[in-house]
Amino acid sequence: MERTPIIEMKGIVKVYPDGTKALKGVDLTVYKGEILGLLGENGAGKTTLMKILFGMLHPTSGKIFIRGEEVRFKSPSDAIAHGIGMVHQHFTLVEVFDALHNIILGMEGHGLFSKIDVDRATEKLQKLMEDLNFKVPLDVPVEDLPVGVQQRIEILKMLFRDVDVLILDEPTAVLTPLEVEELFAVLKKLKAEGKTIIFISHKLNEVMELTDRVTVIRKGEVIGTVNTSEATPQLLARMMVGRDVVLRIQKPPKEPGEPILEIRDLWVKGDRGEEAVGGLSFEVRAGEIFGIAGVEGNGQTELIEAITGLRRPEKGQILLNGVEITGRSPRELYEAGMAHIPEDRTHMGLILNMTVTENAILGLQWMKEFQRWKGTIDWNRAREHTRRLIEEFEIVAPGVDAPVKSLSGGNQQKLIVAREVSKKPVLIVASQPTRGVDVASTEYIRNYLVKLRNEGKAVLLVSADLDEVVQLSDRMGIIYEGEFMGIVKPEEVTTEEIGMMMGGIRYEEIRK
Amino acid sequence: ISPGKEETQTKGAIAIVYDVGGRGDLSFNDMAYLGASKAAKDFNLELVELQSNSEDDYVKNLETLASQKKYLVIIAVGFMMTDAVKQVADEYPDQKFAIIDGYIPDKDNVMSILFKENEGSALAGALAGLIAANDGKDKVGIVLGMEIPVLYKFEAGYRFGVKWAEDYYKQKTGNDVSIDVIYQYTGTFNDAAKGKAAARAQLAQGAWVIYQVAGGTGLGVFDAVSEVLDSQGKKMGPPFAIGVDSAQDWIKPGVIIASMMKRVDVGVYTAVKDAVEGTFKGGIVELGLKEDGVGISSVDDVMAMFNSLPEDTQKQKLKDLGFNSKDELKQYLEQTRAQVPAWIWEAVNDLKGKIITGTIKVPAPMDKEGIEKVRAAKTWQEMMELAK
Amino acid sequence: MNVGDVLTILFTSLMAMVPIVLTSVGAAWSERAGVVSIGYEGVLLMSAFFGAIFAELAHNAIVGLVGGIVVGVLLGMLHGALTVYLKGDHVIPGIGINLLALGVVPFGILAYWGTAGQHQLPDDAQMWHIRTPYGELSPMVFVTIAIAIVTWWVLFKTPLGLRVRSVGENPEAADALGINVEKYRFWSTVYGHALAGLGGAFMSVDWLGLVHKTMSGGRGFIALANMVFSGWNPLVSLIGGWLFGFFDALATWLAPKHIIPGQFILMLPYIMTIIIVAGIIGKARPPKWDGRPYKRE
Amino acid sequence: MKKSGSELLKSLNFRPFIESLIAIFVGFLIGAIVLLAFGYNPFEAYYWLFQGALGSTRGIASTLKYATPIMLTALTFAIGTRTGIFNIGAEGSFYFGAIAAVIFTNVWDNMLFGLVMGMLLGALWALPAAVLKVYRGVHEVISTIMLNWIGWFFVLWLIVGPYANPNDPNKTIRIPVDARLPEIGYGLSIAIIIAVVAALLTYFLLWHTTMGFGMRASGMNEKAARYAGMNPKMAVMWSFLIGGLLSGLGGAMKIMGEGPTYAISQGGANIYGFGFDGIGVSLVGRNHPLGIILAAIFFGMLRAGTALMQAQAQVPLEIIKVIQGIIVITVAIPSLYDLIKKAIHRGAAQ
Ligand SMILES: Nc1ncnc2c1ncn2[C@@H]1O[C@H](COP(=O)(O)OP(=O)(O)OP(=O)(O)O)[C@@H](O)[C@H]1O
Ligand SMILES: Nc1ncnc2c1ncn2[C@@H]1O[C@H](COP(=O)(O)OP(=O)(O)OP(=O)(O)O)[C@@H](O)[C@H]1O
Ligand SMILES: [Mg+2]
Ligand SMILES: [Mg+2]
Repeated sequence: MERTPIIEMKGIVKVYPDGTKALKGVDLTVYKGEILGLLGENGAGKTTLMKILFGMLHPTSGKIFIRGEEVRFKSPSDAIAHGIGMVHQHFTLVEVFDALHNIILGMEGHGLFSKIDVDRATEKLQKLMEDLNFKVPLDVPVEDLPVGVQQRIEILKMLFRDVDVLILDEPTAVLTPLEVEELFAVLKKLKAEGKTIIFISHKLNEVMELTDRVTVIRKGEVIGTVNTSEATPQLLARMMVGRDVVLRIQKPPKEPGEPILEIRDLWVKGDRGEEAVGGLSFEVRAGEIFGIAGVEGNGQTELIEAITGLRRPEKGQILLNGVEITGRSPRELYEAGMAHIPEDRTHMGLILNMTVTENAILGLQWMKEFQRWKGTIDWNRAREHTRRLIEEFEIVAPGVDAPVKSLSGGNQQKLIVAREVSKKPVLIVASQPTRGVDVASTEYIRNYLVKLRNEGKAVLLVSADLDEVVQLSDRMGIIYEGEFMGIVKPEEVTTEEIGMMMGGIRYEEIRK
Repeated sequence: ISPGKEETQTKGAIAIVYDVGGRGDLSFNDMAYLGASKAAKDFNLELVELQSNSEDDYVKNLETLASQKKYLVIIAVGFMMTDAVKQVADEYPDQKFAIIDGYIPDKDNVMSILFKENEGSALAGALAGLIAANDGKDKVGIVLGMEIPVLYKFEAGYRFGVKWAEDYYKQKTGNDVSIDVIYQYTGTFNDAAKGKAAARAQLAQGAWVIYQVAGGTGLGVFDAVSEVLDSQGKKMGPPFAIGVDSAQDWIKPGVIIASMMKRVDVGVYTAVKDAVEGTFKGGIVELGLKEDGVGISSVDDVMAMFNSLPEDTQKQKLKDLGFNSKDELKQYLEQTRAQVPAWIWEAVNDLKGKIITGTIKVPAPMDKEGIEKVRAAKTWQEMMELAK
Repeated sequence: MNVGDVLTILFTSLMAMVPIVLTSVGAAWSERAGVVSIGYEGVLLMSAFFGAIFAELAHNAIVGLVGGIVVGVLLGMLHGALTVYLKGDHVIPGIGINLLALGVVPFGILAYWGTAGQHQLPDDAQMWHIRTPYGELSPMVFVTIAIAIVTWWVLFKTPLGLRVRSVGENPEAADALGINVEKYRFWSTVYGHALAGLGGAFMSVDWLGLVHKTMSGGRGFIALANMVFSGWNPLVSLIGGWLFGFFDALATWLAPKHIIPGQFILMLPYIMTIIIVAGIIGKARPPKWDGRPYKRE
Repeated sequence: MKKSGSELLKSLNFRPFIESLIAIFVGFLIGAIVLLAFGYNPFEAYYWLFQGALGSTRGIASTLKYATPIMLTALTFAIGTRTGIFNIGAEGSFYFGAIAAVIFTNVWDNMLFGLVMGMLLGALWALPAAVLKVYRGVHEVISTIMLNWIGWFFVLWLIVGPYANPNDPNKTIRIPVDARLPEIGYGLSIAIIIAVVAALLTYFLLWHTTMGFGMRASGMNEKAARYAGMNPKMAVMWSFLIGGLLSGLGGAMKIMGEGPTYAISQGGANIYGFGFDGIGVSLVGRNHPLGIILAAIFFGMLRAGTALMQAQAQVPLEIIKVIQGIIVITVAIPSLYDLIKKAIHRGAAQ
């Protein structure tokens, strides 16, 4: 079959102003009507390449051809004019605007000074949503919407602009399995309509399921392109990392010990005063990983915040090592032996404008270890500590005094894990620990959590990645609207059953 | 030194240090400049001017000049420089200084030039009070700048004049009048808008003549009065404003009936002259009505002030005002004054004479307590008691 | 207090609100686009000065107002170039502009008119006013109200406003949709300063009919407070600016009564502002990218 | 010890310093053009500027004297910025520090007591803004601007009324001789040393204590600070209070350490404006205490040099202000450094 390339990028080099050589001469061909997967470790250059294609960045050198014609994009509007749209890894939404205004921004129609024609835009959007079979509320500020919905808005934004090529940078990182399924359905539908899609993901099974071909990038260079039908996850992982990657986690059986964390009839209110958590009770034992699975927005965030002292519960009790800790401050909780890997790494887990060292002792600053006199911080000791963490966890960082934002996402996440573990906790609360992290780092972090469990620590794991929960957990609770539909051992249930529970059907009812 | 030899070469230098108000404060800085530049011209001297950015600059500026050891006399403008002059004068005993408004009685090399603003203000008060009484009004106003004790002398003098006017009017016509003084410290010397609002409020509350003692803020007072005239389709008052410090009448002819002049220019000129002629003496020089150090502006005073402006400025200003010549301006000023009956002007003159001869004394309170007493006094005689 | 007094206070406050409201509205627009400036004090002063020159040269007050706008535009371009294109700090240039004005205006008054510190505008360079025995009202009062309303409408109802707000909230998002962030930010800055320029010229050619070397009197800063007070909303800025003018006029009217020491009367507008904000308005959220330069790479 | 010294040196970033120097240089260059345009000789003008500021011991003393109060008010602004607040309340706290010094040294004539009371009242005047911010969410720009004005009129009332000097009503009562700050020479008191120490302590607080770490973290990312067990609300409180304390100290030392008056002048003429100047100093010093020391001295130089620049080069103060304005504006452009570097590279390539 003769295929026509819709996009050809030739010899793309990108050197960032700070001297980072992100791309070292990349060639990329995308054929019309295909779904191309783009794979690579954190920092390999995927986003950079796509931003260049979308006109957000200018290549240092190299050429881009669209439908055989050479183009030079000054800004994204040029790319959009050529039918190329991009959904960014970090959402680019104006949080205070509603979905409608986010979508029509820049394409409002009529003159700049006329009243925005809300009705016409709504009509067009309604039709788009009907075609794709998904819904978003158009008149709610997007900051009040769950991430899954936010992402749909991002996609709608591009489709509203009638693009032919849709670039999706790690679209599934924040989605639940159900949402991923829905997204894939949409993407397949778009493909059937003749649209071309470039899909970036760290999840090999997704790439395997969705794409036609896969291009793998490592350290700014193309390693190769394979037809998905001829590839295996192992092959792709090896291409990405340059070595074999263990995709299955080894988890020896272990008898759990004493309960470390006990939750008794916990009620927590959400930001808008709704009952986010409605009377949860469970326990996490020493040497056990307790996973919480569920569609995002079912109270996981509020639950974790309540446990880690960031949100005051309405009623109920939380016990750590048998001591009541309800309503204690985060600092007291750390001192009592709790560590927390937060779900929002860039906004909560790290302070991006601070250095690696400062981030490495964030929350540990009161420890005697870092104080020569009480109340002061001895940065030399802190640097020592940071160097140890970097070494032990194989974190790639330009230096201990470099700003932490110069670390790749995977390494940032590793740093958080390293820091939290260095608190020598008895309980680790891990929320989305591998979100957006490449395969190698994912492997590392998952193995580390298992190691902690093997050492007898208690791990509370919340993840939107169902595979992760199933693979790692000794027991798991499936949460729906703030309540557990069931607490089960992963090996005792099927994926379908879990899916039903995530949809709000109680385990007992399924078993009947 | 033989005078009049080398015309082209200046024969020396004098220096002047302005306070933070600087040139254009419409007050003692501008008047000091007037005197100094006139003296520089007359005696063929170089004039060096230093502005002060803040009060911290006084010592620095004076010291910088003194250390150059080339000035016949250094003139410090404003009471706020008193301590600075004392200090620098001690450090440089051979350097002559003159300070305006600052009280330094006991140094051979410092001439303190003080003004009896209370006396001049009394005339302003008498003028205002009589205009009001004559028109059957019972209120006059005074808009002041920041509440600082120097201004108490102005307020007290004005109050005194108004009370004196009540008495005079009664004796002249047999009618009892009681004229209230609406007074207000606007808290600033720099905000014309604030002065305008204050004057507006006073006019609304019945003030018939307003005396402004507020620097740049006072410009708004003129504007407010002129607006009221406009709204009545009048070109000349009453109501009137009274200017301060210099003969300000030319700023808004027709609106300003007269100004209370404080002849800082004369003081400065005298100091320079004394220094040039070798008759400079340290100590206090106090200038009141008697010495023509203060007074109510005459049309000639106003014209002299006007003439001190650059040629171009004069021409432009005449054009702006709609006059073809200086004479027209002069006539207009005279006409403005004619809105007030001659007996009033004579009465003001009468008061002036009595103050000069010393039969009448005007209080000059120095602090809050003092001004409170003046405010509480019921008659000018009572106030005069306070002056003793 | 009788009707006349009430009218006096009302007229005084309406006139007093003009420069504050115009500056607040302009600043609100500029900050909605993400550009902070604290140089409005200097803009007011310089445009009061240059506006008067324009008015005199043309013998027309409206030309003076336009001249004020031009000065605002130029200073806005300077600020925009520094902050938007050169990615400089947003606060420093304002300090510089304020200093500049304190040099340019006194020097300029003396150099241009030959009078030190002040200049009175001739009648033909002054704005026509509605005259009443209780005070005057300039057409600019209505223009100001109109500008506030229109600016509000454009900001919240039109594509232009949507884009402006988007570059102040999330320039990345706007950029990704092909909106030229720098262009919108730059011209928003210019618009903000232009309104302040109009406000400054109003002070000289319209309200007071004079130029004085320090006539801005802190209004640039009051306007900024009013902008925050309004929650970056032009319509609320209008009300806030008038309220401030009202309390100021009321204080001025009360001052001669000497019920309490004058200094305490002078505090009234400031105290009222705090009370209103603390008691009624409370939290104000600035645009998310306010004051932050946006760089793509 | 040696190691930590070099570590310190390494941790300091000299780029901002060099950037500022370049910006200042460019500012002087543009200023020179302005001078030329008005018919003044820029070389002569600048010569006298530097001569006045640095050419003699007396000049240096006055440079440092000018630098003292703005150093402290700049620290106030910097601490605010580092904690994520735009605190322009230094002005008000400065007034209260000054009046506190006057009042309390006359109660008990003791230098330390005066300084402490200055700091306390300075902090006290910052308290309302802090409380309003933390508990009512009132934006600090409103509260501090309003508080500055309220404080101004209040202090004016104190100056003219209760604390007016009965012997010389043009100022307040004086600081008793024993309570004045000792003089180093040429009118320079130990206030400058205290100010520098305060800057160093501020640096230490912000970068070497857990409290400062908490403040900076809160300023950059409140959510993360809370997560890390810090208390952002208290950080804001402390930022205001310590800021107020420093400005209060500045106000107190302005009166206790600067002759010849050792009193507040009527109309508050010698305590006005330092808070606003501090903002510029802080920004030019990149909101870093060590940068602020240098920036304050730089601003002190500009002011100390004006007298000779006026007297010898006959440049009027207004033009000097224009030039200072230009210099401040150029300092806003960090990329000036890059622009110049690029231009040089391009030049070299050709
Ligand atoms: N703005 C920037 N300035 C400097 N270097 C950058 C910048 N953005 C990216 N880089 C560098 O460019 C390289 C490629 O980054 P890029 O974002 O393209 O990676 P990626 O493949 O998308 O990674 P991830 O999987 O983490 O999203 C990395 O080494 C990164 O450090
Ligand atoms: N200002 C910068 N300077 C240097 N590198 C940067 C900068 N901004 C981003 N990067 C680099 O860009 C790369 C990707 O950035 P991006 O923000 O996409 O990562 P991320 O989303 O945190 O990572 P992940 O995709 O794994 O979640 C990272 O490797 C990061 O190091
Ligand atoms: Mg990426
Ligand atoms: Mg990434």
